[in-house]
Amino acid sequence: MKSGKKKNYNFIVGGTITGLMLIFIIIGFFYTPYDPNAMDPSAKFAGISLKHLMGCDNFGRDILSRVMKGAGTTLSVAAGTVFIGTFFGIILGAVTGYFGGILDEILMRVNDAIFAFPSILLALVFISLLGSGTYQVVIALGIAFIPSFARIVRSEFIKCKNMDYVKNARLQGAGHLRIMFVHILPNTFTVLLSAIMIGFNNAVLAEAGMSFLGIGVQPPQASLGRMLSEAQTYLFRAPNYAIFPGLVIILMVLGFSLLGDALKREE
Amino acid sequence: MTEQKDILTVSSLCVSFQDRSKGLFQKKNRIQVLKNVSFSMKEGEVLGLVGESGSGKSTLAKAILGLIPYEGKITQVSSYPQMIFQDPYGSLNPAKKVGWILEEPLRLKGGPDSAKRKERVREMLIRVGLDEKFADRYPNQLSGGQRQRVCIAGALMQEPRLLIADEPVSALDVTIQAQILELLERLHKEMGLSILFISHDLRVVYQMCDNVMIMKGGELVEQGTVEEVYFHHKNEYTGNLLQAAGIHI
Amino acid sequence: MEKNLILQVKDLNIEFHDHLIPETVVYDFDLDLRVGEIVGLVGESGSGKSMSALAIAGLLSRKDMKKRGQILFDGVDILTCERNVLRKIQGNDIGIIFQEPMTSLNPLKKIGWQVEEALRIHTELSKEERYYRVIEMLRDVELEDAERIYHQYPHELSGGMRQRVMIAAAMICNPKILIADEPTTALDVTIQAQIVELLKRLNREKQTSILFISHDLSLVRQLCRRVMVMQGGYVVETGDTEEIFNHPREAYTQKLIAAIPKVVRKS
Amino acid sequence: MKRKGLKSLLLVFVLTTLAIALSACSGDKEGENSSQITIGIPQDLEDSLDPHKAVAAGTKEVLFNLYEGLVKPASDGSFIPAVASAYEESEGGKVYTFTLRDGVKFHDGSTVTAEDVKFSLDKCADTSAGDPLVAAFSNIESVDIADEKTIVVTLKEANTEFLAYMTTAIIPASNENPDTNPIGTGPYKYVSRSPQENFVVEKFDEYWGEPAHIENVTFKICSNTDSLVMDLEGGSIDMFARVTASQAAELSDQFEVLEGTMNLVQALYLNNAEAPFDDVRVRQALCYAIDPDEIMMMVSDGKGTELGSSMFPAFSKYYMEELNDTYNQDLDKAKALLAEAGYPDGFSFTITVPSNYQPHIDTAQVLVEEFKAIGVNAEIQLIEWDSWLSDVYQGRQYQSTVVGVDASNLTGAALLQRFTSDAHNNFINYSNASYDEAFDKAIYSTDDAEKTKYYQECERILSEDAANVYIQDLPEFVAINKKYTGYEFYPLYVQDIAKLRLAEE
Amino acid sequence: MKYAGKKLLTMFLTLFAVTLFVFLAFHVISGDPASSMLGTEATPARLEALREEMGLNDPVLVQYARWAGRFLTGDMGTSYSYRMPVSDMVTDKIPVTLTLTILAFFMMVLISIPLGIYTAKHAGGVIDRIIYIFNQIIMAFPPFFSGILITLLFGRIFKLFTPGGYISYEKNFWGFVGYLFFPALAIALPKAAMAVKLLRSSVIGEARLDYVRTAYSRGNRTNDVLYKHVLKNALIPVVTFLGMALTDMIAGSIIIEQVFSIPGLGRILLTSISNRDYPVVMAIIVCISLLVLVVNMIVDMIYGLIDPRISVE
Repeated sequence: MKSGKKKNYNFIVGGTITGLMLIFIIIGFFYTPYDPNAMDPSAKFAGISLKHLMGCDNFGRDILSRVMKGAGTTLSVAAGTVFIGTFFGIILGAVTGYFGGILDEILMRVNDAIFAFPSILLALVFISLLGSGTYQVVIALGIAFIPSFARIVRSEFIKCKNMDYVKNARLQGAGHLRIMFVHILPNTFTVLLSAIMIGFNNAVLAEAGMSFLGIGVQPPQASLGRMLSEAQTYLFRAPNYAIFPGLVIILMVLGFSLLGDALKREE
Repeated sequence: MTEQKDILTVSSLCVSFQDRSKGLFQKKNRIQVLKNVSFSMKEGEVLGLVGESGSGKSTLAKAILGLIPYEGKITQVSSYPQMIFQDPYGSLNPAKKVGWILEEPLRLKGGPDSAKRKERVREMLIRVGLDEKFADRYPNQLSGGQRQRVCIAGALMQEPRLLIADEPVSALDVTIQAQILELLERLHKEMGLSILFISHDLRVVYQMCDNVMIMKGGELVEQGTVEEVYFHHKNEYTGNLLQAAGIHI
Repeated sequence: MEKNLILQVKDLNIEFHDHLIPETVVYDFDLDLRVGEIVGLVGESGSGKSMSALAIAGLLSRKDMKKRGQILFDGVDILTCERNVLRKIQGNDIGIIFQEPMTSLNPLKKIGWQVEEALRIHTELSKEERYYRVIEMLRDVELEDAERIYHQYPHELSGGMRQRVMIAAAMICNPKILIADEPTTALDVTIQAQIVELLKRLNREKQTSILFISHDLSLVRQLCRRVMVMQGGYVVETGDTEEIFNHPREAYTQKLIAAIPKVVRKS
Repeated sequence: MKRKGLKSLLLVFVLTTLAIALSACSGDKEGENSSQITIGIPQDLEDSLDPHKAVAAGTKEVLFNLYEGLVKPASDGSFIPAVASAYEESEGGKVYTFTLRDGVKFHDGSTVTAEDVKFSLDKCADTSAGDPLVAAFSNIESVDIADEKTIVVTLKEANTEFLAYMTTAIIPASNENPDTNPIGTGPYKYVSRSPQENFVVEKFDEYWGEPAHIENVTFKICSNTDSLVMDLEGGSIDMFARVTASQAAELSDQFEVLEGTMNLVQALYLNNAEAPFDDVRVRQALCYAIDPDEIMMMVSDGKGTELGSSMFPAFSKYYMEELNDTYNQDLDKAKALLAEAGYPDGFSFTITVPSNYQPHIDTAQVLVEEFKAIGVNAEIQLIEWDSWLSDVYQGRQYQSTVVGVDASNLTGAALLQRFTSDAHNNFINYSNASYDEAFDKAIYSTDDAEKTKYYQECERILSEDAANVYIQDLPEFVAINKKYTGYEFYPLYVQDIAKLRLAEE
Repeated sequence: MKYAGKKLLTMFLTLFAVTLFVFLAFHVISGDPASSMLGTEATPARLEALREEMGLNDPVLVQYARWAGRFLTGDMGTSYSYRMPVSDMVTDKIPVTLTLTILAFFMMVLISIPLGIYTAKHAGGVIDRIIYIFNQIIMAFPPFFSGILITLLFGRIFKLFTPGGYISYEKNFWGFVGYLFFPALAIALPKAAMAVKLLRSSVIGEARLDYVRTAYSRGNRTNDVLYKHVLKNALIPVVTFLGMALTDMIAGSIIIEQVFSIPGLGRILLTSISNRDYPVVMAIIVCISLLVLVVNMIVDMIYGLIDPRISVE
């Protein structure tokens, strides 16, 4: 197919960007040039230099270390969110898709309700319920992501449940659960995979949005969204404070979306 | 031949569907798909069922297999009849290897340990005329004919007494079709398998079946041996079918 | 060209180019089609019969399809002529109908609009004149209540009716040649017979030569006077239908005929 | 036809959107005929506009220009006669007699009468709904109208500072809904408001005193304080009080930056009822651990004034600079105190901070770093302002919090009463017998020097007892476009717009 | 008609579920309107008196019933913090958010339809490759970051608009719409990028189907086949996306209103939440949810118009 070239072109570029990002973050877990929260009054707004590759913020903290840690937080929040979204999304989608009937009707109405709900408010409610912090953000976003995954899984299950191999399995005595999770589920993996990629990107952007509004991760812990919102004030004096976290978010999301595209064209 | 006992008897079978297209509140009328169908099948017999699309032949198959609700009585000597389908692409799980697909019926029936199961799978593959190494291939790597052979192998794993073949060869080319029919014929002899052979192709039915039933609009309009039905048909619709298929006696 | 020779295909070769390695699907295909003649093209799937038909109808895309040889129609070589010249012939002089009536009609457009399309492109008739021509044509293909069908959508008709609409659309400009690519494969036996009768009648009344492509030998025997048997892209045998059926010369033809289950008294 | 139609449709669309974009830049500045100014404020007046019911500092700051009391605070902290032309104190500060200034008009044109004054004062002293609107008014015995021009206010007990409370606004009795339709006697009168967008006032021509200079004033809500610099430089606002030090540093020379103090006590307020802060040694250890100069360096480029107790320099009479040195940073002493108190290797606690005040969040982050030096692990918990009010301020369920406490009026009591054991707003649960005793003496002394001595006594106790970890009085930077001049700082949290005028006048 | 009836019923049910959920949520989170109204001068006695007066001590469900009862008769109640009738506050803010969202929606449609068709027609070409990369990058931009960059670039450097210079529609309508141009662009860009990709793959997908081959067989020119046959079919999945994108934009505008300091529904929603100003929050939630559900209904109707198969169901 013509687009064959573009596909593995995506795969290569997407793979390298994501690979670099993951290395960048994994290093960040163990080693950062400076303690991300250590303040150095003399280095206030220090520009990009060999000592501080990305310069320093208004507290004289090394931006590179904070971005590494911040990227780590954003990544783990996004990963946690996608995990919750996918896990419950699969269960909800499988049940409603496979069995249908009133159960499907009710759960789909609940799904629409959550969809119609501005996710920011949902997060706010959870945050005030459980207190703010990384875990609460993960749970809040995770729940907000369940409907979209459930919808994707449900449509796949509806498509597969009428296939002949499912009838065959029933004739051979396979139970409903076995059919759902052993027979049908593997067929949804490719669609699920690209949905996870897209979900991941939305989770990264949502986390950044929430910490931008100040309800996400708490200071002094670094989070890319919060750094961006604080950097707005110093945009002229220290543009690097805004550009680097923004750049890291963009690279992370770009890497994953290219990978997602490459995988989607796989099937 | 000893008096063969009936493997399957169907008496006054009716199946109807809710008409979904009407609104939430209007009175629902139910469409009659099968109108009191009755027949019986002998052990080891190949019974043909001919009808055009929408005549209800697949619905009958589903009722016998217990996949849909019905009124009337269906008695079977051995339970767990198996089925092979028309579309080779839809009847094999694309995400699994052929070996796994064939092992599944054994796993479900609490078959022996996995080594013995793999052995049984190899045996069956050879029996349906396929090489052993097909076990670790994926369905999409097989041709139409090969996939149909795997379906037959899968259906025979649990050694059913009754096999329902719903248009098994309609989607295949003529030459491949002949090979599959010949395979079914051999298995029927070797295993004493009774087959309910559903098809719209009168020539294939003539070659395969001992007796045949003609179905139209959910009713059996004619039954009998292939000779009687093809050469001395009583029902006018049967005549049309024969004439349309270019069978001039 | 001879006086009543309407189409001449000389030494046609078709090579696929979009996969990595080029793959030839039709080798040295020759055909002489006379006015009012019905020729059968028989072969199993992958034998190249549809490809040849599509080439004759000028529907093979020029980019990834390397074609050698000539298809002469009325002094024009369809393989190499200007696109607008080809467009003047398509739908006007050469009509084509396909196997899947379900997908060959645009689901969102009314039947009347689709049947009328060739008239809109090739004639200057007014809206009313076109309407009458369509109604007349719909009745000609034995569709009662043509007025109602004119305003209906494809999904509201049965398979048989849809195939009649396809024939009407292809014949509306009274083309000299009608290519029928497996027109009855998806239909029931009784309707199949009616469509074949319809084609015979149209051929008689309008002297349209028909190229009938099928994998069903017994069907071809009922309709065509001359038949060409194809295998793996080659024309294996060609000649008078009854002659070939009774005394097949080539091994492959013999195997094909033998594979048709015979209905003969067993006793 | 269809394709051409589609193309032309798209073309029309493109042209309209371009036209809209261009019109964007033209619609900037309306005519400059009447003098006008746009002042940015960080929060909308999400409050009642009735001066007696308004609670938020941001609301009172603006309403200062619409309402006046019998007397009015001046920028130097003294009181000048306003609605009352004169007043005298008699019987040792127990009875105050005010003579009404004649010809003072309300914004609706009606003249101020004695009844209006009595109505306003009685409304604030009314105890039917539990406590009175103005806490200090519980000390009022009676308010009587001697004659058309004089009002006599009698107190239960003498209080030399009572005059400060007479700045309570005088409003017309006839106004049925003061909450949304403010009518007062101030230099500016209310025009209109649009929630979260602006609050518009204009010059009140029949003002009794020196009329305001600028005709129309628009208070524009800039909730995104981070984009303040852009708003100022972009020209959408002409002035903004309380920009941060770093924002001020980024402004071009088109703006003049005036420096004053916020007049509030920023400290790490400790919940004295909760372990470990019930132990004075632990509190003192924290005081020794911090270095206010480093905090000021980080948070406001070194600006701001260090504080040692709950008093700031604007109250020149009572402020004691020497208390700043009660705890100069001494990590060893801090560790020793911790060991003595039973925490040899430190402890951990949470600092709850309201999320809408960036300077307090920044200070908290510096404190976290400084406490690490003595092995104390502090964790920041940001919560919404409203949750802070109900959980921390009223509910007192917290360990420590960083906020700035301001004075609601120009009395020493405004800052110190809060720490007496029985004070309803004693949110740090501080109770110290000698403190209560010193405070009572200060309140009831009628001699100013004696009152100052006892107030200072209170401040020394707070400092030595380390009731809180005192840090600074935050600097206040007012960025104002050079087109305007005349801004004056007040010891109170107010913005006096009447004083502003166009520079070239 | 019965189809619309069913839709209205589900809409009402969803609205009921959403509002009940919000009401319950508010009673769970800390802080309440009384303490917010009294601020730092609250004394326990005054707090209690105010709570009693506002009926906050009644059980939650009673309060909800009271609110719902009044709301259905059109009385949205008065805002606790502004003391103004909620209806005045909300009604003059709805046009702001609505204009912003609709402007962004049209920009998205304006950018994505021509680009989508062009890249599909010239699939694999150089321009297609460039637009593809450009799309990927724009989609990776967090909306508020693109907001900041747009303000910096167009506001300060090119001076195309005054940052923070929101002009209300009463004063100068075109200035109002003009100011909203760039925030709308910030919202529209990422969604437009997605729409281009979706439309492109949908057009390419449809062009492979049989009915397109039939169209060519009748002598149609490529453009005729594209516009008369393929486009209408290809738009079906895009309509669903546009419906979803519109609802996302309404939520997205909350953040953009913050970056461009636009006094729309989003800003009031955020401040009212922190002030625990229930009547205002409930009114806005109902407005937003109603808007979302109406949009979904419109999408379904458009479906019915485009695809005859749907309306029969």
